[in-house]
Amino acid sequence: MLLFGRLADVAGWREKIIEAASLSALRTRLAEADAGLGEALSGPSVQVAVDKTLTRGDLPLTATSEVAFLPPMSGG
Amino acid sequence: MLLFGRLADVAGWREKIIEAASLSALRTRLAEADAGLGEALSGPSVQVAVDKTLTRGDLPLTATSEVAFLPPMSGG
Amino acid sequence: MAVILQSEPFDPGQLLGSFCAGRRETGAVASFTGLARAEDGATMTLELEAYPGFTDAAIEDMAAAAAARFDLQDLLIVHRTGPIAPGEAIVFVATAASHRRAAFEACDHLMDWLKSRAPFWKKEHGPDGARWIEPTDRDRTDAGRWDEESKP
Amino acid sequence: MAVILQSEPFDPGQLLGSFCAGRRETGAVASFTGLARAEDGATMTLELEAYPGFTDAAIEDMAAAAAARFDLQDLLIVHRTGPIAPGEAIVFVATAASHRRAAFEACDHLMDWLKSRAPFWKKEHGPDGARWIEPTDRDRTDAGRWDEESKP
Repeated sequence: MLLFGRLADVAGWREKIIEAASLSALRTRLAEADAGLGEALSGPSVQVAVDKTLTRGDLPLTATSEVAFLPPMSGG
Repeated sequence: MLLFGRLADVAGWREKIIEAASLSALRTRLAEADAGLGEALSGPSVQVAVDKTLTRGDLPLTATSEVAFLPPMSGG
Repeated sequence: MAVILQSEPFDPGQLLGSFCAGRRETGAVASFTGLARAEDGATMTLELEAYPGFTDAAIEDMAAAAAARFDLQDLLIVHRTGPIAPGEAIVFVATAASHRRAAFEACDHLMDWLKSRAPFWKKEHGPDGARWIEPTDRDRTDAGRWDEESKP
Repeated sequence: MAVILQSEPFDPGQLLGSFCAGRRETGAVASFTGLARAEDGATMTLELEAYPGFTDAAIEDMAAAAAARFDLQDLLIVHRTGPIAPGEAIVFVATAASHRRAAFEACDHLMDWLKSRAPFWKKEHGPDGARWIEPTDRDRTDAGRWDEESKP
């Protein structure tokens, strides 16, 4: 999974391989490991892309799913 | 004096030295020499510049005055 | 700020490259390049007549007014005169400003004025002979937009 | 139509030169170059983060929609990523159309979208440290103009 913008600064990393069966399981695992990051990821302005497509709500994940957490985009 | 655009095509020349004490005298002289040109110059859409400044009505001329007849401008 | 009338062809890329180079406080550069269209072979050559000393003075006045109105940091206008072959550039306008809205609006405004009101006389030499061109209604409408906007 | 994300600096003049070359049926090329301002020394470096495969796909979708909406003959978007020094070009957009209104409007529209809605994350490294930037109200207003216009 990938973190962009200020989320990567909050976490201290940009990319990690994490096992989770669903988006909600992934969020729980991240929050357990880093409460600050868990809170940052749950903000209403953070979007989630699975395999480079924006998504809402929960979603099952496979071993090859690429999950990205996207903070508000600044434009170029 | 100078002719631009289609006026030069009507006259068959672009530049001539003509003696005249005023703009109206110049117009009379041009119309006497070439009635077609005289008519073309008197159209309401033809502007006159004396020494590169647009002017209206009659004006006295000197030996160094540069008179230009300007048909409607097309833009670039 | 520079206004150049020239009969030689020019390269818009070279003009934009020089215009952008070495700027540290400019955020936005807008440019417009007008090219001579072949019109499926209908137009062979375009010919633009200018009145030296009159045409350039009128463009310089207009450019100075636009620079003040849109708070430009710089602008460049290069305009061809004489015969122009299809595919060649006729006019290049570049505007530099802090922010993009001013750069775009100034460039758009300058082009509207140049296309409809600048003192040029334009002749098209095509397969059916030559004809003098006058501004289109669209040109007048485009230039008129700015008159409306400048009313108090 | 091309959309390019690159970390290397680019020369807007060279891009415009290539874009204009060899066109016989294009009357109008509008371009915009966004440069990194020094802001009197306040900004030392700008850093743009993109999500490869996501950011470029979003820009390509937007570019295709703009090309159709404004009936463009061609367009080019080049966008820097990574650290960008003051004075360097961040973004270049060029649009080619038969007539200038379409070329200008498409270029303006693309820039509004790129500046406010393109999926980039922007960080400024200045003398007081680094901070992430979010779109300004002005950016949102500018991009919003086009939503209004596209309503039936």
